[in-house]
Amino acid sequence: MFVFLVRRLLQAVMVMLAVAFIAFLMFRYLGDPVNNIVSQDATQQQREEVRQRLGLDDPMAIQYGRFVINAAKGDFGVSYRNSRPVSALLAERLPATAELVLVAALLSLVLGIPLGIYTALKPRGVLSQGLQIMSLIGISLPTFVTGILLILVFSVWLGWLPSFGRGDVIDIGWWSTGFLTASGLKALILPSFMLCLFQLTLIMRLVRAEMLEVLRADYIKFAKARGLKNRAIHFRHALKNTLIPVVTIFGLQLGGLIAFAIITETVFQWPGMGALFIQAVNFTDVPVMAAYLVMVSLIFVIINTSVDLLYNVIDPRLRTDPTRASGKGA
Amino acid sequence: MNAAPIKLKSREAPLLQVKGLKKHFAMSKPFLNRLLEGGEQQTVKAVDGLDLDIPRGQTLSLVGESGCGKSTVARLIMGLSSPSGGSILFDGADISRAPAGQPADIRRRMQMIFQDPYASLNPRWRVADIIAEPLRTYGMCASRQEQRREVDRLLEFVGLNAKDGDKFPHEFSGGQRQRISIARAISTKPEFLVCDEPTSALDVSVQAQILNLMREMQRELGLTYLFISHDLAVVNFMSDWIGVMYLGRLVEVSPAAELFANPQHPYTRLLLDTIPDLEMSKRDRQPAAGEVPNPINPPPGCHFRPRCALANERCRREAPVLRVYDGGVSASCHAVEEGRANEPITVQASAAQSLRAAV
Amino acid sequence: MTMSDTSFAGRLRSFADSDLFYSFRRSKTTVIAAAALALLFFGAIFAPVIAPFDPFDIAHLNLLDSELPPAWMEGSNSAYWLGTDTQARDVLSSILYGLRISLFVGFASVILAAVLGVFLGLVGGFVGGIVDAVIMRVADVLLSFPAILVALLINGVMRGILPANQHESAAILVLVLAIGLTNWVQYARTVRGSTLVERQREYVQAARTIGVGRLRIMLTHILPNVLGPVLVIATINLGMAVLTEATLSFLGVGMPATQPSLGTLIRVGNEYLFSGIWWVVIFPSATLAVLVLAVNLIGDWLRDALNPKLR
Amino acid sequence: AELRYAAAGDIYGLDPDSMTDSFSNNFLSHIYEPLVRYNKELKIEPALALSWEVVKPDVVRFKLRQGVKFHDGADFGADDVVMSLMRAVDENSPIKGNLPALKSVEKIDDYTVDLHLAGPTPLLNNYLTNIAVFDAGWLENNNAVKPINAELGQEGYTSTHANGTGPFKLESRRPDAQTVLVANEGWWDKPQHNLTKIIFTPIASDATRVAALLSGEVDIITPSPLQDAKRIAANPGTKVLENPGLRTIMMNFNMRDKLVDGNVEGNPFKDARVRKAVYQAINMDLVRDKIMRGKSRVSGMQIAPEVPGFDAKLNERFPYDPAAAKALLTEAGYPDGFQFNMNCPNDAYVNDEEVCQAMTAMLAQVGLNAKLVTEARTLHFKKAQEGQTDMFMIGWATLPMLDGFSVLSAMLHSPEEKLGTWNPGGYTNAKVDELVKKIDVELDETKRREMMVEAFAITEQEVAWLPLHQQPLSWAVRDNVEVVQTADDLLRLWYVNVK
Amino acid sequence: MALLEVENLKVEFPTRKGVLTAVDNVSFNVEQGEILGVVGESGAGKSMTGAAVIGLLEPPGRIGGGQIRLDGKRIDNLSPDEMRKIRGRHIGAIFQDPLTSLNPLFTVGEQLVETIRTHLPMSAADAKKRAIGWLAEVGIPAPDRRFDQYPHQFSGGMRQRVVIALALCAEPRLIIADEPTTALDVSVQAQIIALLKRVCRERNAAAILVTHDMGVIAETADRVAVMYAGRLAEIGPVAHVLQKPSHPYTAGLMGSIPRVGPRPKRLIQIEGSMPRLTDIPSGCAFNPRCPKVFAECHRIRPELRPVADGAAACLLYEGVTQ
Ligand SMILES: Nc1ncnc2c1ncn2[C@@H]1O[C@H](COP(=O)(O)OP(=O)(O)OP(=O)(O)O)[C@@H](O)[C@H]1O
Ligand SMILES: Nc1ncnc2c1ncn2[C@@H]1O[C@H](COP(=O)(O)OP(=O)(O)OP(=O)(O)O)[C@@H](O)[C@H]1O
Ligand SMILES: [Mg+2]
Ligand SMILES: [Mg+2]
Repeated sequence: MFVFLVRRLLQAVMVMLAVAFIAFLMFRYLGDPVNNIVSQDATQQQREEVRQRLGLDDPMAIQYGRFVINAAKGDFGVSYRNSRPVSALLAERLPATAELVLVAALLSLVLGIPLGIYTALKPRGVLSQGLQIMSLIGISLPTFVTGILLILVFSVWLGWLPSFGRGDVIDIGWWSTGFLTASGLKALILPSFMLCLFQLTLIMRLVRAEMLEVLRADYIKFAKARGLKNRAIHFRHALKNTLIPVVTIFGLQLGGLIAFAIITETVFQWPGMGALFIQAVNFTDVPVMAAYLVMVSLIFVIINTSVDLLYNVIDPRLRTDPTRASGKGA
Repeated sequence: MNAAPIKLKSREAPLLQVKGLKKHFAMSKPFLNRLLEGGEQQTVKAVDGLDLDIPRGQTLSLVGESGCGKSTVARLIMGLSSPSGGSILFDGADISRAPAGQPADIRRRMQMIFQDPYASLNPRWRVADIIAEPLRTYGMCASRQEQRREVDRLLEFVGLNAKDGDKFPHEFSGGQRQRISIARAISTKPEFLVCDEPTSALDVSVQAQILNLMREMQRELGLTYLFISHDLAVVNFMSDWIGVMYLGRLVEVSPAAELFANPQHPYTRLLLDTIPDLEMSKRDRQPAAGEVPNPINPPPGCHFRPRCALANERCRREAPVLRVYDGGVSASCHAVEEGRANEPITVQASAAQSLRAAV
Repeated sequence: MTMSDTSFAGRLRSFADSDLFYSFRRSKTTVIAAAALALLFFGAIFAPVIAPFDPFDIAHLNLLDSELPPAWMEGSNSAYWLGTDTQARDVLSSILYGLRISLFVGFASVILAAVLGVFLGLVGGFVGGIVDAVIMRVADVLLSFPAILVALLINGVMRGILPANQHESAAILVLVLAIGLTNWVQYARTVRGSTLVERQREYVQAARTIGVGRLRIMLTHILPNVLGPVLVIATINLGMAVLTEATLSFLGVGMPATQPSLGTLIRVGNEYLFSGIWWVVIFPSATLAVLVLAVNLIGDWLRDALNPKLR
Repeated sequence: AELRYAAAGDIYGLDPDSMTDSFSNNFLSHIYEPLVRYNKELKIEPALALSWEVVKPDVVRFKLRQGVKFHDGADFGADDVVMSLMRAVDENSPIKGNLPALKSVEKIDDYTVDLHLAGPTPLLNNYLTNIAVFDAGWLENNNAVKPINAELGQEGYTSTHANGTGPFKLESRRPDAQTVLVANEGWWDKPQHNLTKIIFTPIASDATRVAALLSGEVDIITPSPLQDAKRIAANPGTKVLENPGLRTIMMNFNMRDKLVDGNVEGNPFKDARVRKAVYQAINMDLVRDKIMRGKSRVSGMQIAPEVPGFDAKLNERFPYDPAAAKALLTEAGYPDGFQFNMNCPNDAYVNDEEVCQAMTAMLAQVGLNAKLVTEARTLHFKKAQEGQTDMFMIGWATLPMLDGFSVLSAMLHSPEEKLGTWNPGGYTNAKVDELVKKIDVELDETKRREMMVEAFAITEQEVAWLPLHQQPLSWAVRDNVEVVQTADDLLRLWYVNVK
Repeated sequence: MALLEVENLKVEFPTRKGVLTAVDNVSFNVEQGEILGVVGESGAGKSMTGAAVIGLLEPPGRIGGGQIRLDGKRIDNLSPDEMRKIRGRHIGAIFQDPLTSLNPLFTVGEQLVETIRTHLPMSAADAKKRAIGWLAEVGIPAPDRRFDQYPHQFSGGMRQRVVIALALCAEPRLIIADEPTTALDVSVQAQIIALLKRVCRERNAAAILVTHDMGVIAETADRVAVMYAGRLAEIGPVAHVLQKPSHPYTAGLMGSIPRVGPRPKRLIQIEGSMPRLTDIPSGCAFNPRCPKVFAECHRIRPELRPVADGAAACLLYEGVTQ
């Protein structure tokens, strides 16, 4: 277990170094932040001054090294755009994204698993087939179009739900939560639905496929031969085995949710990290972009590690040797 | 190491000689685990010092429980994996370090037949292409026509129709597929065939066909076989010599008739006892005790000791070596050496207890 | 036993007789999906021939004709069946040409990903050792990173490497690379898994004992036997790739407006959703949805049909 | 009344000295005030200063308003002005370029200060409209006398707190989500608004912003996408406010020795006839009618009518005439046209990408093959400035100067140390250079204007740039909101009334 | 009355090329406490017969005709729920592979207790006691410790013991064992067979033992049924069938088994192989391979006729003349 965590830690560090490196490679080509900082008619000399102050005239390798060293100390530098420490900016926006992603993830599980089970147990039912096709249509449209359509219907036409923002939030320490107010909860509905749509479909289809697979397994046949009740067979024996791949994919998809939050947050003006990242891209706010990418990769590593640990809970075969979990499928 | 146990009837040198052959698989944990958790490198001694001579034109069979290393021996001889020690001489040439297929002029003379007739033919290839592959690889045919003629001949030789060459393997039954494998194996006109459980996936009625075919081929083509099986009855039908393997080592090598008539090693006796007797129906046979031990951690001394009724202190301490006895029999057992095994061994005694206490 | 026939007609006949074709015929949705897909392909491939206008021929655009509604509506010009956009481009023609680009990006990136992934998976699975470890660690890292972010990164780097004045012309290749390089992992993992299994199969051992070379074994023996799942992944990924391109377009790094893909058309049209010029966004979106839906349905079917356990 | 206001982006922070972004600065001018400000007509009027006089050519004396209080209750006085102005031009200040001429500020008495300048500065007041006045004591107490030094990584107190003299006080702020202002009851000026509270929300997506207005979640949006005007107007309860703005959109020509992406030797754009051919090939009326939905103001000059230096005669465009354009090209030796690249931003101006696309189509009709590249503004302006384009689009509003000199000095003067910063194409005319230098120090308003018109006349004759139009301001509000729309596209909520 | 009566059982698979008959008109009885061996080559329909009896034919497979009676009561037409109550409680089953028969995610104890409590009214504590008793019964040492272990912690032979315990723990009177030892090592096979024999005897349970290993049959079964191409070729007491087979197929089969002892030059071999279900010849299914074939064999399908102590389906015994 200890070894497992150490290995994950090393892996995490490597991933983050690589991500930061790629990020730096890329930023050089994203545009020139200086243009966004000085006023439009600033002189060449003023531009040079700014460039120098930001350390942009140093070679890439030095900039990268500096970033890595500072980042190790938890200092991601200062946003060019907001003149505030990047860590503060990210911390400010973390709750919004976290809550959005959490709700979307839960929604996708809470809806996806039962629907998947249903369609697996009744594969030929009209409702099942309808659900299957519906789910495919759901992922056949780009999410940004879905988002705008949701706004059009539920905000503009029906006026039921807000079209943007988080509603009222309540601060608990540095964490701001929208879970405790009616408007906050209302504001969550559309964005989290848009965000979860893809994962929902995925999980539903995955659960269905795995369930069908598991129901064909020998131990299910043997369970039937023992005369167990259908309920026990489906929901005890089959479901638990189904959950193993679902957990993997879910873990991987959680990363996807964070990334796709970029689009959801843009469409719904959700004040989270994704929106911050897009602003940073538009502004060439290098420190913010780099910190975001590094932080997101850290989150992924944490998620993946937790998923692997979760395996041990579900699968006794791994308890003795958690490294076996790393052989998970895509 | 002792001298090769098989006393040759002719003065001719054996076609295949295996000396002190070893194959150890490293089973260690990843580097990081060892670094942080300690623990040394573990190895599975799949083959652990094996001596064999196979005379030209004869059949030597290897029997033994699952995991005792039979297939590994076959793979080592064919060059499919490289030995950790020892040597393999084919017709006097050392091929123990040569990879499969090389050197071509020697490897061409040795071929292999596999266990699973369904898995040993590439399902996407036509039968004619499968059989022609060795011909092509060793450049044995001058033209495509010649190649095709040769394939047709081979198909008919193994009892199939020349037209079957255009079909795919899935269009054949298991027995027919094994015939195709055989046709492929003999296409290079080999002198030596390694057969790793060639019939264990087949039904008895088909098994009989294949075994008969192989015997005929031996007669007609003068082939030498290394035949691997876990079925002693099959081995009896096929072999001139039988080697009994236990956890990577040979425990007994004898002429076939001798082995059945007069088994020496307690393990051989145990194996013989597992053969159900068709004539004596509903007999309450006392089954062999215990399960195959873990090859990662074989007991010190004689590996068979935990299951052996004759084991004593010496067996615990000292690993026995293969000794030659009368009648071409050789066995590696302290009890045999000391003459303690001459009484009919009662494996049953221990077996009856361990039926309930088997771990 | 079926007679084997190597002639083309014979193969066709035996295909028509095969289980695959039978299960295809039996699944109505799949047949409809395939028909829709064939139609879209036809439209894309023959766009230069069947499109009423050439949206890239800017010299013939006349702003006066911009924003005409579809032909059945008032104030339309019957030459433009699905109306025109703000640049007076014929929407139908734009869709056909956009489809061409979307499909190209989709196919090319899927092929790139598949070729790369299959190759790396084969090599990793067959050679093993360090090579395998390196490939799989890189794959792990990529896999634990969301596709659009990776695509964004690769896109950024590619743009940086190319000289500035080629960005526009290379945009399509950059996208193909970005999406392709993001998606190879799935293929590599699958192929590696099957290769590990196939490698142990006796037909491979048999080929080795004959002395067939490694590369030859990989290509002629193992490859054909691991392609089934690859085909399934490729089909489903095709839909994903087309959508990814659209999403990247939304994030401003997709195809430029001068050679719009379906995604770009939707991104641009999206701004007109409220303004009454709905046809510039609805038609491309519908086309995209039909395309992805059809591809996914076929992929679904293919997965079931090729899965021996389900038969 | 409460006003819910949505714009396309959030302000960058709360410290007006930390950024040059005009949107942020404008928003902060509800909290912080300058010495002088623009009124509804964009004329300069006293704010915290009551009056000013030029004591010497390089010294200007300001009399300050008395009885003004900061939001925290502190009194306003000369010390505050001294500290605020020096803070703005501090060595590390990102905005020191906004007040280039200021050398020092001298306190004469509690309500009088002298500004010492590098030389005669005719545009001093224009510059000052953009400089916020802080409370000296508050800055000192909060360790914020120096502008925020980004490199040190400290979080400046002023970027999260605000204390000005303006008509509104900061109540709360969540970046990217919501900034709430409440009316300042003790404002020195007589309020022309009836607001008690302003709830400001950035909404980046155009569609979402419009949806928010249509669904009644906000009262005013800026900008409102042109294409949605019809929909908003048709919607009961909402209306669109549209006027021509100050920002003039124009195209720059590469006049260096070679084209970046051409198919001919040398650079045809060095020939004024070629530039004029491009000019005449473009039908800006059609662009206005179609792409800008009739809302833009076609322009022959690089500045808008509101900007000093404007001249109605010069604002006449050369007529759209493809035949003449072709003739000019033939005359210049390019009967079949040639290829070059053209760069446009796609997120900087109203329908920027569409305008460029339409232009390429029009240019194609006279045989010119413009290879259009549209990019995000960060990439676009980087390339533009580095001279990696043959033609690029830029919009110029002359803010905060609000004077033609801004264009002359930055875009038409030959590239030099402080001048010609936005002349990457390399247009040079000795006469223009000479005029620019004179205008810079001319205090006489009439003479300055004459010289400016003269310089513009020259550059226009030579087609130094290709002016296109002034882009429209487009805001949308709920019917009950009365708002003054000024040409600088800045929302001054202290003129807003909600019925 | 026999415990189990199978009469003219037909198992069919509808495919697109028509309906395949995997089990064709098979009839046999199993008496209380008797072990009936079912042998035959791969694909002969042995497993399908067993699956039909326990009602676990996998779709699209279905019973296409005939009757199955347990204690004289028909069970082939019961509703799924009624059949479920029979499974485990009255008919138990053991399958070939002990590795895959156990759910890897539940402890052995959980699976035992679950089965016991499904069928027998019992408190959890009692069920646990009983489960541990069963583990001991099948020869698992330290059963109370093993109770809480997962299947992967058991060796192959021990897993098969657990499977046997699971099949028996609701005390069924009939066990269907479909190749229970094929996946096991030679030396373990004998142990498992011995165990099966012992528990059946002690509990007076009957068993249908499906296998293609004649040796296993010889030492286990009371009677043996030989299947060929979905049909019953011969059925009778073990000694009789193995030593003096009536049907030419059985005779061939016995001859082709190599034996220990003096070895023949050739094994007796039956030419060809069993036909696929899609092209079973008309008349006797064995006619293309039969050494004693005559014209009528291609026309008339033989019925099962009493021969000696058993019965065989061969025209030789129907008085049809050559
Ligand atoms: N590649 C390998 N890595 C590690 N261990 C191996 C490898 N190949 C074989 N072994 C081990 O070597 C031992 C001998 O295996 P081998 O396949 O030779 O046995 P066998 O006698 O052929 O058994 P069977 O009858 O089941 O075929 C086994 O314990 C096996 O686990
Ligand atoms: N789903 C199916 N569709 C069509 N035919 C099937 C299906 N399942 C089984 N069969 C056929 O039914 C026949 C009987 O199969 P069964 O499993 O009973 O054979 P078996 O005697 O148990 O063989 P084995 O010894 O290989 O287990 C076989 O010919 C098989 O091909
Ligand atoms: Mg083996
Ligand atoms: Mg079976």
